[in-house]
Amino acid sequence: MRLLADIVLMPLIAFITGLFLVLMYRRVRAKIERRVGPPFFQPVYDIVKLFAKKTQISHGVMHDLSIVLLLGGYITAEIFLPVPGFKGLAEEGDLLTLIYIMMVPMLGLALGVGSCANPNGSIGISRALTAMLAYDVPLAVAIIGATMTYGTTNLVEIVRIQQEGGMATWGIATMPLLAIGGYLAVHGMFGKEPFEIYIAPAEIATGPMVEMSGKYMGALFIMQCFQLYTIGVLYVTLFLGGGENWPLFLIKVAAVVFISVAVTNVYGRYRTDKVVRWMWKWPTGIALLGLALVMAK
Amino acid sequence: MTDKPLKSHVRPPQDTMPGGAGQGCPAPDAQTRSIWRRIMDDFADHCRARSLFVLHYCTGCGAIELPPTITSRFDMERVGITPMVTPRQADILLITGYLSLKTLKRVILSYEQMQGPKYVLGFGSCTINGGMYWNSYATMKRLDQYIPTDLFIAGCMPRPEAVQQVLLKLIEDIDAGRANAWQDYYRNYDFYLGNQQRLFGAGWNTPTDVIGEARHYGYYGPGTEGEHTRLLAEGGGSAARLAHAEYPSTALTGRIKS
Amino acid sequence: MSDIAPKYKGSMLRPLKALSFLFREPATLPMRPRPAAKVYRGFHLNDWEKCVGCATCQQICDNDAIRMVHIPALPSDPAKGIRPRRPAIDYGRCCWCALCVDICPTGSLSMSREYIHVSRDVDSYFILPDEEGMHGVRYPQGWAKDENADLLDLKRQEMPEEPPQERADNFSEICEGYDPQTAMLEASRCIQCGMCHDACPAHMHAPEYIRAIFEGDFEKSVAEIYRTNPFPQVCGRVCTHRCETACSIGKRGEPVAIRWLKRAAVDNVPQDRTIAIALKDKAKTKTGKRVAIAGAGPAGLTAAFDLAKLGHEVTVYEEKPRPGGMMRYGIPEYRLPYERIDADIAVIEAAGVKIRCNTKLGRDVTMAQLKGQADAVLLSTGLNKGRSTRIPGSDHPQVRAAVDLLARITLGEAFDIPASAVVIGGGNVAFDIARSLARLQRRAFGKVEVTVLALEERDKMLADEEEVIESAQEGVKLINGRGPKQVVIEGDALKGLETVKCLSIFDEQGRFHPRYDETDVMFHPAQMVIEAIGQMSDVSFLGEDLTEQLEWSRGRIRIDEAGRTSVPWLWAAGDLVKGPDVISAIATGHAAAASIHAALMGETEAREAK
Amino acid sequence: MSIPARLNEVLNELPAIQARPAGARRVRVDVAPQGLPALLELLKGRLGFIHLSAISCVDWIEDGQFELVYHVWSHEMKLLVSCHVRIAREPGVYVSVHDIHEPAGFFERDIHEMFGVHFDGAPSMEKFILTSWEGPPPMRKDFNTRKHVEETFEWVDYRPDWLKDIERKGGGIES
Amino acid sequence: MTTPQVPDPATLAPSEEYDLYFGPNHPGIEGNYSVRVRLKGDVICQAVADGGYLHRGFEKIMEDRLWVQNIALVPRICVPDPVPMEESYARAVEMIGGLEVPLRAQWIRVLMLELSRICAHLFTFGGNAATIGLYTNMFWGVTMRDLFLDIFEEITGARIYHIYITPGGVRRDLPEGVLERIEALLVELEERMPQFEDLFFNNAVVIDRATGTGRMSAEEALAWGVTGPNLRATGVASDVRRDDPYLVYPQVDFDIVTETGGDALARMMVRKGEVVQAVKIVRQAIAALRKVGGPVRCELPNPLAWDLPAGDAYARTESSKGELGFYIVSNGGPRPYRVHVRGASSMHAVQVLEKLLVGSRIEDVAQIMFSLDACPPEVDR
Repeated sequence: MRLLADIVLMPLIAFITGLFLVLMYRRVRAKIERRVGPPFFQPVYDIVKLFAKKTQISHGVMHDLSIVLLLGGYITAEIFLPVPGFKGLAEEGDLLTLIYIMMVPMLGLALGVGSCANPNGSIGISRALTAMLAYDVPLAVAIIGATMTYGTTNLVEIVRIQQEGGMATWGIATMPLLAIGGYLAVHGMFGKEPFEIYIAPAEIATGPMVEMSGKYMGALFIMQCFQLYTIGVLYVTLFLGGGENWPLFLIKVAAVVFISVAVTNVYGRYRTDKVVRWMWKWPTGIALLGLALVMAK
Repeated sequence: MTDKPLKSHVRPPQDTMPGGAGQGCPAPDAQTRSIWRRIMDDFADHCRARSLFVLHYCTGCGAIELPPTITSRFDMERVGITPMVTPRQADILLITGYLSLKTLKRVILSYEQMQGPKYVLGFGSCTINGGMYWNSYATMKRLDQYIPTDLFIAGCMPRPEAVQQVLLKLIEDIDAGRANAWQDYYRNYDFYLGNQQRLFGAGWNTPTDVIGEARHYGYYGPGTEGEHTRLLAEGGGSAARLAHAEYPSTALTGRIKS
Repeated sequence: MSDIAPKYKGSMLRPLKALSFLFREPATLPMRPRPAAKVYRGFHLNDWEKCVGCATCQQICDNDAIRMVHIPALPSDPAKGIRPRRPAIDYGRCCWCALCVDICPTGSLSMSREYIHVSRDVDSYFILPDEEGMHGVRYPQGWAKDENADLLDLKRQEMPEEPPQERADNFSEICEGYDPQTAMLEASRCIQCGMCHDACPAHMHAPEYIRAIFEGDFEKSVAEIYRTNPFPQVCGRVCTHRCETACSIGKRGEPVAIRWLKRAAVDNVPQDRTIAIALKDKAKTKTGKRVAIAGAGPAGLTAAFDLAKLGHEVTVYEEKPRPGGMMRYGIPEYRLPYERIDADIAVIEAAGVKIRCNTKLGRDVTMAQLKGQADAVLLSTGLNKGRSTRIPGSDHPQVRAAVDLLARITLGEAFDIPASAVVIGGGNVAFDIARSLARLQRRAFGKVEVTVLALEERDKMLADEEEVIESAQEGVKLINGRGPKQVVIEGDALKGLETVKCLSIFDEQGRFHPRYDETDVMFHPAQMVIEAIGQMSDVSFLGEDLTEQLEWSRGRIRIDEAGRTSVPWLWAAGDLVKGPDVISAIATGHAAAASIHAALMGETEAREAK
Repeated sequence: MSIPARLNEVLNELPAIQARPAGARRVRVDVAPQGLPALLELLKGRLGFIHLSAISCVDWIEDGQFELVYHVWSHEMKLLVSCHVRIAREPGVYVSVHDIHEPAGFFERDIHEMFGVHFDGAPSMEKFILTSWEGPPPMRKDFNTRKHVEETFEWVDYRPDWLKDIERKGGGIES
Repeated sequence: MTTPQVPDPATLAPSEEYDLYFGPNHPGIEGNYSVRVRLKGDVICQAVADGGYLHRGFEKIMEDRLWVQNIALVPRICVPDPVPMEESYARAVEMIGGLEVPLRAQWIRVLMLELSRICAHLFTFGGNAATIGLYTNMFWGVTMRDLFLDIFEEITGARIYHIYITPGGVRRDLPEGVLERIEALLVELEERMPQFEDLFFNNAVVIDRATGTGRMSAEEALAWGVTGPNLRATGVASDVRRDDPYLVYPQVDFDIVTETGGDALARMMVRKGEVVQAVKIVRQAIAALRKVGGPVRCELPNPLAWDLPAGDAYARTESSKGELGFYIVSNGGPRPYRVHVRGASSMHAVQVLEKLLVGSRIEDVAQIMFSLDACPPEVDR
């Protein structure tokens, strides 16, 4: 029963937090652009509006299925995340499971876009997969380093280790280079400039989203909430000591997302090949160095 | 311009657009809905009015005042208005002034690809009665003959504050459930198609199956089909639909989803 | 590409400075319309008091966005150039260029700083601008024209004139007329609003003939003039030019010199061409009808010309030795040289009109004779007798009528030129005689002593402004606001005139009823007193029978709109029925001719029908 | 204003050429149709008239001719030479100078669709702007755009309340 | 209910070529324009420009309007930079009619031209940055430009379509105190410029993207008829204001900004330099306008009856996009007999763009187009 409640509540909390993160993203962006930005409930309005569309275009079964994968993947991921006060399946799953689950939405998206027959979408999705390939390398290095440091892949365990040891045992303190490399990879995972190659409105007209309308688009908006939250929580779990309690936990998640969404506004986007090279050069290099240090310990 | 039907196109009597300044266009079934439906619809309208995506399509010169409107000085995101890239994602189609006939085709295509509820705003003189280019062979003269238009705004071109006001007025109309002009495209498709055919010839066709959508979504009216839509069928029906290649747009087409 | 060393390196960190904007005030303005700039071109404003409905805005409009709307409730006054219509603007066309504002002759149009109108009702984009603004809210004025923005040329081309010292002692023509180039320049000022056409008693096609002059086609211009006026030489010089009073350009500036342009048109076309142009539409066949016209003034000759062109046989009877009537015997030569009248009359004669001079009605030929000779008779004998003031002493032989003296001057009949004279009257005739007398005095005595005593104040003078100015240059004195009291006679000799101050001229009903301040008396010494207060007709030639047959109205013969009297074969025209002025005479001449023609041809048709 | 000596020298080498100064840094050259390519070639090679600023076409319908005006600019001489050529309106065929000046391709294509002048040897005579236009070349003087518009479109027949009110009182829009 | 017959790139082998329509409804396109690119992978092997979406038939309808009426029409030919249009038309008419522009009006026109150049360049910076995802710069640039539009509004009564320059001068004199406000605004621009430098011109990502993108050599540029900033970015110091001066430009002290790269970066840098130069020119114009008085327009005839003498004239103006040409023929009538507009972008929006796109990648299409500052309305007219 408790699990059932968690399965319902954890994604719900994730979604609500995600809405706040989206709002923050848009407000920060507006601020840097010297303007006011959207009202408080804007993310909600957008999603409700999209789901309330009266006509709807679908591109076939695969298209519909992709949405299920997309949201399903993230909802599942939320249950595996260790958050304060909820157990979910965090105990049962581990880091690797989570990483795998987090790939599902992207693959789902690829599936759906493939059925839209829009070249822009196809280019976008191939770029997205390329980008995934690019940031997964430093991320993998960072995760390997982290698991080696903590000696476990169990997320609950990782959180417990850090919380018991206090701030000195936080990943960011014990393995700073891995944390930096990991953060750069996370920035890539957010898909923000300079790594925003698969949306790229001016180049490929928002890529995967080009044919998405109404409820599909709404689903993508929800996915964005989950994405910000999930990635933020993952980083907090690995390097920032997880959540002791909700307020602190949310602050940490928000901080992770904030840095990313703030910095993104002052860069343009790299070309695809440059993203791969950059990801494999800097974050990977830093992370490898960090890994070496960890192994040397 | 070959064999264009030269009949004068009078809007059919079952007009769902009563018009009148400030009246907007209430949905025809507004009074017959259940209370629950009404609450839901009001909530949806409330959100719709506060989240409007504008199609990023610079159709004419008025587009030069859009960047200021959207950007920092007149920041329309304050009321939830953001530019969106493709017709699929967009709610508002801004017709920023004159439309050359070549663009008009793309506009109609984009409009049909947008998902309802959708709104069309006509900028400036050119969309009302030809404007500056009234004697030009290359531009259309009256926007509301080709696609249903929610609001017009005076100006050549309207300045950002004026654009702001038209958007605010649209928000007000949506909030009050009055902005339903888009349904008229389904209900009186024959009227719009006839005018389109008059410009583009009897062979004019679009990839979107408007009649099918009208049936599917329950917007089929007595004016949906008529002498002009028959030409579509005579031309071979869906088989004659134009290849996307000839009329490019960012969005393609898809099937109706229930 | 890699062969060039990159000149710019760039930094990953420097862009981060932009993050400082997180803590700065946004540049966003409040969500409400800002007041527009002082010269903003917003929606139109129109001052209906100033607007005269000339439609110039409609002409300049790029986009055919302006429509003139006839509004019956508005005042209409063709003589002043006011039409009961106002511009309505189609904001489905307007491009806010404000050319309409810049050209508006009256300056009534301007633009407000209001710029928002949102509606889905297309009809609301067609508006009739007034001063209230588009939505009944008064916004401050935006774009209005200033000196630089004005597209109209408010200054007319200078008319070359003889300087006063050269003209003061002779009767040669003062105005030299425009040369073709100047005429074209002046013609280019016209905006073709047609107010002049409406104001002209003869409804001359002024816009058309001005346009032709602008295009350099003087012959076409003459043709346009002859459609309605067989006296271009005369009217080009001495017309009362009501057209210019109505001219839209005159609302703020100097009206187009329509009269001078007419003169320029005929001056620049040779006489034989003029005749050919004027007679182009002359009927090839004769009708066999005969018309007799009494009086070879402008009205009679106009009617004669029209009827002759229509194929009738026309004979004009004239008392004086030369035809022309008041044009010749009432207007001094320096204003209208005789050969110019001759030129116009030559065209009329070329149309086949026979003029019998020295034939006085009632003396040399009777009305009964006329009736016997002709199928229709037109009376256009004009006002040939001067009115008298009937003040004490006005029956003295040295109290003379202006028309009488002017005729004598033309005829060359000698009279004693007084060394000093006063003229009673403030109209053009008063100045004509005063200036003629001044010339004669200067010739005879080397000095001028003529005083004009006008009832009106200086700014309400009936005479043309240039008459007043030019007469002053020639030494004529003018005293305003004086009414005659009595002629002072000592023994047989006339000593002068006593006048009193005039307080008001018209009574509440607008009738002529001057009031005087009898205590304010002034004495004007003079050897001669000339009365120039108006003329009247002498119709004693009609004979008793006819006089009784005719219906009369306030001393004038009663006629219908077209000039037909109650006697079926008799028409009347000219100063007898309207005026007095040349262009009205012409107008009545046309009307009478048309009526006579219709009557004559109707008879023929009726007979043929039998 | 006079024609620079260097230019005169070159112009004198070609037959049937009339040149006269046409304002500051402007020279007008009238040349027979067959002489134009050689003229452009010579100007380009000898005097550095390498920049073809524009090719303008004028429809002298009363003369039955098209006038083509080639505006070439020399960066060296700081001079614009406008070479005027008149060709017969029918059939309206001329040679392309694309091989001398590459920008000519654009202008020739433009003139082709706007006036219907065909340029032999041009890289592309395909439509660019009027791809869906089936009427006559619109810039020709015998195409009346106003008439075309009146036949193709309808105008709004405005019936605002104030107008109805005035019409009730006997007024209305004057024609 | 059929789907169109479009090759789905996902089903094609990677080596196969497919067509992609870039525009007209595409955020990476400047204005309403389209480029059909044939792609192999994401490298372009052929590009065909497709214009006419903004065709209004200006040249035709100008033949239908009076000489004065046309001043309302001309600024609409190129929306982002309308003043050079007005100037060129007015000057061509002045050349035919032999009209003398009063000195004060000449300075006002220079002022307007350079302010318009600043506006256009600020707009292009913004657009250019947006094509590579740096939206912040677009927001800043457009906002800065808007302050200049306020000045235009104050002088001319409209933000975009000024309809201010008329044959023979300008329509009205400058309003009181506007020179001071321009000066203050220039100071603000100069304060903002370092911010733009930090964010945009010195941004490593931007420079990475722009270096070598859409590169052409000086020889190519000259042969292709490229003009304006794009030509100067290849190292050729050519500027109509210097070579074929008009108005009072011979008295104005300014430098011709050149770069040698010939790529998107060099073009951007040239524009940046031109903003600085334009500020310098505006200052000189302000100083001159404080001294020079007198009328701002020569005497013109009644516009309804104005027959320009027969003749023809070709007026060239340096617009923010390059060389703008107006060829006007008068047959002595009240309307132009022929107006030919050589849009400043006619070369680099069509032929040059097509050439530069070949061999570049899909992600650079928008950047190349914006860095060339192609203005479709003046191509389509």
